[in-house]
Amino acid sequence: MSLLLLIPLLPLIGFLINGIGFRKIPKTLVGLIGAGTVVASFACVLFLFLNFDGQPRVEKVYDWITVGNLNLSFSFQLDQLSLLFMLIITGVGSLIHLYSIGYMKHDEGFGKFFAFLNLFIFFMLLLVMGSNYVILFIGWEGVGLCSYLLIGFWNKNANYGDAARKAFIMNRIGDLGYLLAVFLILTNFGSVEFTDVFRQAAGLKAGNSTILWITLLLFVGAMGKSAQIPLYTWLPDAMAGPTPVSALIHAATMVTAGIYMIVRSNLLYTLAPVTLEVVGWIGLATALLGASIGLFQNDIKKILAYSTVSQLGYMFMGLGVAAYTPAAFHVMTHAFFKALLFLGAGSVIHAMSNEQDIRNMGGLRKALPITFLTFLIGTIAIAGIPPFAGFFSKDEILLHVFEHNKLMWGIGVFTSMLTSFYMFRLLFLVFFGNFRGTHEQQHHLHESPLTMTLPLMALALLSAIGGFFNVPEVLGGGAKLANFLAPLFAAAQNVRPEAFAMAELSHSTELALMIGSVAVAMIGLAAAYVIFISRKTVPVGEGQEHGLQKVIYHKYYVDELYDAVFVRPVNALSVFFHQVIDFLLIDLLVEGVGKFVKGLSKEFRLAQTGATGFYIFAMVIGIAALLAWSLRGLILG
Amino acid sequence: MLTLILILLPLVAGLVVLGLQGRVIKRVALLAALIELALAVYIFYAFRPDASSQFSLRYDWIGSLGISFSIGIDGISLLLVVLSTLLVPLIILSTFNHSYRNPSVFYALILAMQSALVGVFTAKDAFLFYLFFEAALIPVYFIAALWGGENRIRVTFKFFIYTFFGSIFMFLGLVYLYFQTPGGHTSDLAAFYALQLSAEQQNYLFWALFVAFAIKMPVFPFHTWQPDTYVESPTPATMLLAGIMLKMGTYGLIRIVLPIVPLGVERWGTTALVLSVIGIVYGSIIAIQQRDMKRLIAYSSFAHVGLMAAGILSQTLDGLQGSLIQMLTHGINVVGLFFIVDIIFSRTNSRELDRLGGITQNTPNLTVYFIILMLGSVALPLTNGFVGEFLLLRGVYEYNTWLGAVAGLTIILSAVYLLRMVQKSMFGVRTALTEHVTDLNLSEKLVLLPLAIMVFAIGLNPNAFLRLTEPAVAQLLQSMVK
Amino acid sequence: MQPTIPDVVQTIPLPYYIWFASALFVIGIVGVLTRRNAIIIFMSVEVMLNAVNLLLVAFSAYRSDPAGQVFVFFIMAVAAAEVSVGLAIIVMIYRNIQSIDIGLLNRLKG
Amino acid sequence: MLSIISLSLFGILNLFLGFLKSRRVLLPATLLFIALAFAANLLDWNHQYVYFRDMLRTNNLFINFSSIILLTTFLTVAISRSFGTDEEHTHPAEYYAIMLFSVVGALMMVGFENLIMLFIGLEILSVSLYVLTGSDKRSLRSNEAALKYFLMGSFATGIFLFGIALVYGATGSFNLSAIGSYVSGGPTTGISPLLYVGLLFILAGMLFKVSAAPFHFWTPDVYDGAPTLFTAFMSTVVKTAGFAALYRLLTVSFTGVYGLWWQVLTGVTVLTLLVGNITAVYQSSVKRMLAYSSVSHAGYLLIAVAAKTPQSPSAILFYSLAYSIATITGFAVLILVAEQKPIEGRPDERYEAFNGLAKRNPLLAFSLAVSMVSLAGIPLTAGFWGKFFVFSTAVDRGMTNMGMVLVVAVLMSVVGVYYYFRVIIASYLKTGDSEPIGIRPLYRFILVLTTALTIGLGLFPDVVRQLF
Repeated sequence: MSLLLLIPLLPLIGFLINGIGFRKIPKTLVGLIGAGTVVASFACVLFLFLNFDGQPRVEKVYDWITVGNLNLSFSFQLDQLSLLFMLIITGVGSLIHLYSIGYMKHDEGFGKFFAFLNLFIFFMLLLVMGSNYVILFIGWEGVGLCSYLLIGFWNKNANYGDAARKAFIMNRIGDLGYLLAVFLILTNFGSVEFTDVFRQAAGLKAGNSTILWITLLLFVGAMGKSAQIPLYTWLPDAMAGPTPVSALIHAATMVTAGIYMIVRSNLLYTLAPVTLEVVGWIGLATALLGASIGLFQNDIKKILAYSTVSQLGYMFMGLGVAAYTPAAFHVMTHAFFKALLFLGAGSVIHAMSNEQDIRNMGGLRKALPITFLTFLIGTIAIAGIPPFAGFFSKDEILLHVFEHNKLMWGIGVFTSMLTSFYMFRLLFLVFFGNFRGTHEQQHHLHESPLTMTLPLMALALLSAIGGFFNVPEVLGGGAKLANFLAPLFAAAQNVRPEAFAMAELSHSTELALMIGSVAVAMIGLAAAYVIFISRKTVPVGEGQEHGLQKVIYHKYYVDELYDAVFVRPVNALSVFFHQVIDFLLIDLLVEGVGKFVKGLSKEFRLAQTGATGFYIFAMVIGIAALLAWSLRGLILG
Repeated sequence: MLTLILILLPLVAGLVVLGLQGRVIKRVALLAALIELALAVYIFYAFRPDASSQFSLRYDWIGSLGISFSIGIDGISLLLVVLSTLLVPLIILSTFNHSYRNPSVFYALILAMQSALVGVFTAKDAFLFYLFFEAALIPVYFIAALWGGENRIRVTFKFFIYTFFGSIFMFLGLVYLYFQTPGGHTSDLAAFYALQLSAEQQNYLFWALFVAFAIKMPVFPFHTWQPDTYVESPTPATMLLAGIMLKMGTYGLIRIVLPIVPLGVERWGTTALVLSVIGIVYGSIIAIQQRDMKRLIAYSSFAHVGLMAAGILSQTLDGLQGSLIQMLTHGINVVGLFFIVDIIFSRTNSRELDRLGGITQNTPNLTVYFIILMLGSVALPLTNGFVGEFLLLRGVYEYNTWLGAVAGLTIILSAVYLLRMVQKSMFGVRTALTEHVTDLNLSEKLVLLPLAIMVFAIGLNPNAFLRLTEPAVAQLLQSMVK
Repeated sequence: MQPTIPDVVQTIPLPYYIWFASALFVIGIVGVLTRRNAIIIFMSVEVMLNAVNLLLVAFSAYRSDPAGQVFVFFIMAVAAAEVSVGLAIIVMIYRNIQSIDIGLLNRLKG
Repeated sequence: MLSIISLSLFGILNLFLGFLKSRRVLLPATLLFIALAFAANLLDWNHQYVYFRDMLRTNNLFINFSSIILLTTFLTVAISRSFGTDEEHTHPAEYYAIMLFSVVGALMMVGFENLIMLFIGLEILSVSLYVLTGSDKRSLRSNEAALKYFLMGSFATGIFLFGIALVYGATGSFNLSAIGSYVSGGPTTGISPLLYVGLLFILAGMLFKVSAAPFHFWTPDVYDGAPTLFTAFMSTVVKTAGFAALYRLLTVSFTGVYGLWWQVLTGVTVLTLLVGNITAVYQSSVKRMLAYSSVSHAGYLLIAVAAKTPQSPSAILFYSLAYSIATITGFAVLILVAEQKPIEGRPDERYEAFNGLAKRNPLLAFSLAVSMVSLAGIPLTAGFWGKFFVFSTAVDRGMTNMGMVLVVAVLMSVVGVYYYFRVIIASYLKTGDSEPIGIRPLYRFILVLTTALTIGLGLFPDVVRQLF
């Protein structure tokens, strides 16, 4: 068996063992199997990565669906992109598994949790390893399922269940778009294999309408999975799941599937400039929206969730300007620091006895030193302050955006400031100032166990140094990642070089931009410092917001809007169809036929009067009618 | 010969069962169904994957009229034979925790039903087909009407009359076709296929034949008998109806409508397809707000079958293959779901979603099976539902892009209503009814396990089935171009 | 030479017979329709039968074919049988309801 | 021919047997007579004879029809128990004899070669039935039925005779083939208008006998009022004989003017189907429902007559056979069920009387169900093939001609399912409180026999059909 096959298989085995034997296998063994398989998988990936010769290869497992000329095979593709993502998934995945052993220790669904996590890793690996759009789709839907299962993990709470369903259904909306795109691809290219499709697509002209539709529909899929406007509202709600889930699925890996998919299809997107424009602007809008909502949230995980939405928007903005490598790079760094932040938040929640409202926290840096430190690193990283990871990736995106459109860049930078502000707001409110919780909570405050802090430290390290994987030349770096990924974009560069051509910016401009964005981040930091440290402001309580703040606190009422525009009408339609169309129209018509016959029968019966005279009269009339009808020819001549 | 045994075995077993008493009845019935399954499995493996009809048998039944007792199995038949022989033992097994009045009659009727179903799926003579088609109606009507719920008499009678109404027009159409055959007339389906009918004839015939199958499936707007009947019938009857019987409709479309009246399909296919697609969306939307689990699944079944019909009417290889695999899939999933509803009902005496909740806390096994079957129904990749829906949607999409897109809404809507059902019944806070629900017992597991295995077996290796049906389907489509 | 009966019959043109018989027949029908007394109705039927007889005889004479007259005998014989049964029934009714008005006979209807 | 003579003799013999003290011997004797006549009838198989100077013709068709008539008579007699409500006033010997005589009339109607013979056969049958209808002398319903039947029947006879007279006037003959050659020679010599009028009058008379709308009004009332046993007899024997005669008359003599009577018959067929089936829906009495059902079946049979294809005789034969057997079964069960719990001294013939029958008497319920299913024309019963053959003739004739009729027929058979199944629903799905009904062995045997025949013919229609 090939090593490649082993990579997804290991977590699957873990899932099967834990899934079938849950409640029977002891917890320690569950943790060992759950984390062990992923670690082993990571080892395999690492081995492959180290032995990778730069030549992509496709490995077929078996023919899955064969109908006529349509052949969907189960096959895996090993190339730079899949390797990068496999590394992130199994690497961050391993750490989060490890973290979960500690975090979920007291949960009765421990085995179930690990089974689901392993299943998620399996599907996520399928997603990035599949060599065609359909295998990608298997993973795509599979991770959606795991996300559903894990958001609703604590199934006693009906709200969590609703959140889980919302996530699944919104993803499904996107999936429909994706599926239609697959049909379009099949119709036009006769295959869904990446290699086949791209080979044929390379011969097409930019602006081709088919490609436009394909890319737009694929992007609809990405909207759902990667929580872009308008399909983003599920992600903040998805925080109902256990925190490691938020870290792994809803920050580090699954939500970046859309970015993966677009990077994978970079050739198609490059051929569709219109779509790219759409992607860019939607990304930007999402980034701004997410960041702005993040400003006033009080739930620690919600803030991080909106931050994720915002960062994903950033990545799409990057994709929109054909900055594929920076987007992928940002996926990586984001995986590090966002996972770190979530896990840190988890550690805080753990310590606070499941308290998530930052208004009830404060001054935790003494009680949770490791958590604080690592969280701090994460915050700096996301805020885009050098030399931490976020700075490099974000800056590179902004650089490309600047090239592309100055307005976009301006908004992007503004968003960056907001990011810095709300992240530091979070940091300050949680770890500085005085403790605002109950006595009982204060009494229980404690640093998390080693299984939890170890991953935090590892991720903190990565967040700190992650940026150095791709240091731009202007800072004297070797742009290693860019070089590594370069072969992926060769074809796209070939068909439309202008999309990639960077007007050689002077180094000084480049540096100026960098300094500008750092400065903006610092402004955000400073503002947060002034408000929350100097003035010791604490966000107001529920229902006391005013004006714009209130609108933003309530997430611009988008959920309510969707409820009013989609959910209620569909529910009303359901009742209408059922009660009115089905019962009153169709069924009444059907029953009406029966009733009509019955009624007719009643009338016909009346003819049977029982009077002999009438009967004979009817006979005579009948004969007369027969005569008249038959002999009308004779009578009329 | 083997085919004849397949048809007669359940009938004979049914007669034997009629004479038995006590606990042995269930076992004999189950045994007969299992033997039948074993035979079907043998055929499955002995079957050569080509377009020919195998295990054929021909006996001049009404020689003077050219009506023969002609049966045989080709790929399309095989799939449905496998479906019926697989489901019937499970349906019988699913009744092991119930005790029905007059058990001997009950099981005899189930076995008789199987006999008729296998007959429908293997008949190669038009009138024989019609005969079995009608004959299948009687046992299930009686099962539903004798052991059903409160309104059973009215509801099942409506069902009976309605379906009879549909099939009698098919009968008329078949008689007409019979008189179009050259010479001394014959009702061999093969002879019907060879007819060269004018477009006008085919237009009429299309509706005469289509309505019968449309009611059976049912296709919008011929569906109003269905939810009531499913709800009022005892669960085994519901399983038979939804799991196997409605496939008689889709099978009929493939076997009768497409090859005999291709020009009629060309003229009216789009209309019928639009109706089917309306049914998908319409049924799904109605399902969203249902409170009764059985009714919910009934509407979901209605929606799913619309997709199958649409796939068949798309006259594409993908659509037909998809609908075939979906027939198998839908049978498995819907039987499983109905059984789970039955299990819940047997524990809580309720199917009202509003009154249930939190069942999973007592029943990990049930939850797992429920979720597996639910996932199959929402067509998650690697489950059986995905294969069918993917091919079906692609078939419809090839036929018409917009119809394909609208039909695709099923992907979203099915998730909406099925997740709601799972959520409201299994998750959340326990209610007074669900406080003491017990988990699956052995016989229940024995029913659900094969179903769950099939969910993944088909999902992972659909080619095992697609391979069998493809030659026959390809030939059928070939013949339509004549 | 005395004229034969057919000759005598033929002194009147055939259409006259037909019209006359038809008129008689219609009179019978009208009688049946308008009367409520069972016996009178039955007598009207007899009128109808006699119209038929007349017609048959006329045709028979004009065609010189005895079959028609033979038929008349049969009709007469059968009518006699009918009368016996019919009167029996009427008597039976009368015994039960002391009336032979058919208007009273409407228990069976619907 | 032998059957006609022997039956006449047996009838007289039966009257003599009535003088015997023991009435027990009557039933077996009558059955034996019928069986003997049946056997005698078969002797002529595959021979063509013409009797009495072209008055009667026997051939295989005659034998087939008369066999069906004799079979149904046999079955009817076999389920007879007593006539009337009390023993003292009943005269079984007479009634058996009258039944035998009426069968003689029926056979004449089947085999006539001359309109005189048709008239005589018709009258023998009718007059006998007037008597049988009124046989329950104490019952006002029976009286009323008899009088109605008698008045309307004799009126119809008048109409019929007038028609014959006119046809005679036009053609100069009562002989079927002679009329036939006149009619088919029409295009060259011209057809007298008298013939058209005469044909229509004859048709009206015949349609009255087979109870086709709008000449059907007597049927429900008479069937309802007559003792159930005779209702069974009437609704089967008369129908078979009537259709045999109608078909024979129209095809042998009037093929030349098919265009004329085809139109009339299709119109009447549609009307009959509609009236019969739809009116049956609302009935609350099973007996009356079966009466209307009898009207509706006349409609189906008329389809085969109107289609007039080479397959029509066999279709009519098969349909008559299937219909007769099923109807006898239905009435047989009705007799038992209705008499179990009389209401106000009258048999309870409502649907409710059948409630829970399956629990009490599984055999009765099953026989009844099979007969109803057969009447409804559902597959695997004889009735299905009957409908099949009848519809086949129409399809064979062509959709442009018969399409409309067929659609009505098909729709009406759905309506038929509705009212026939109500009986099944009552007996299987509803619960009743009565005791099981005791059934005599012969009765039980007859029920099993008819049920087996219905199913057997449903499975292997060719067995009989090869003979037709």
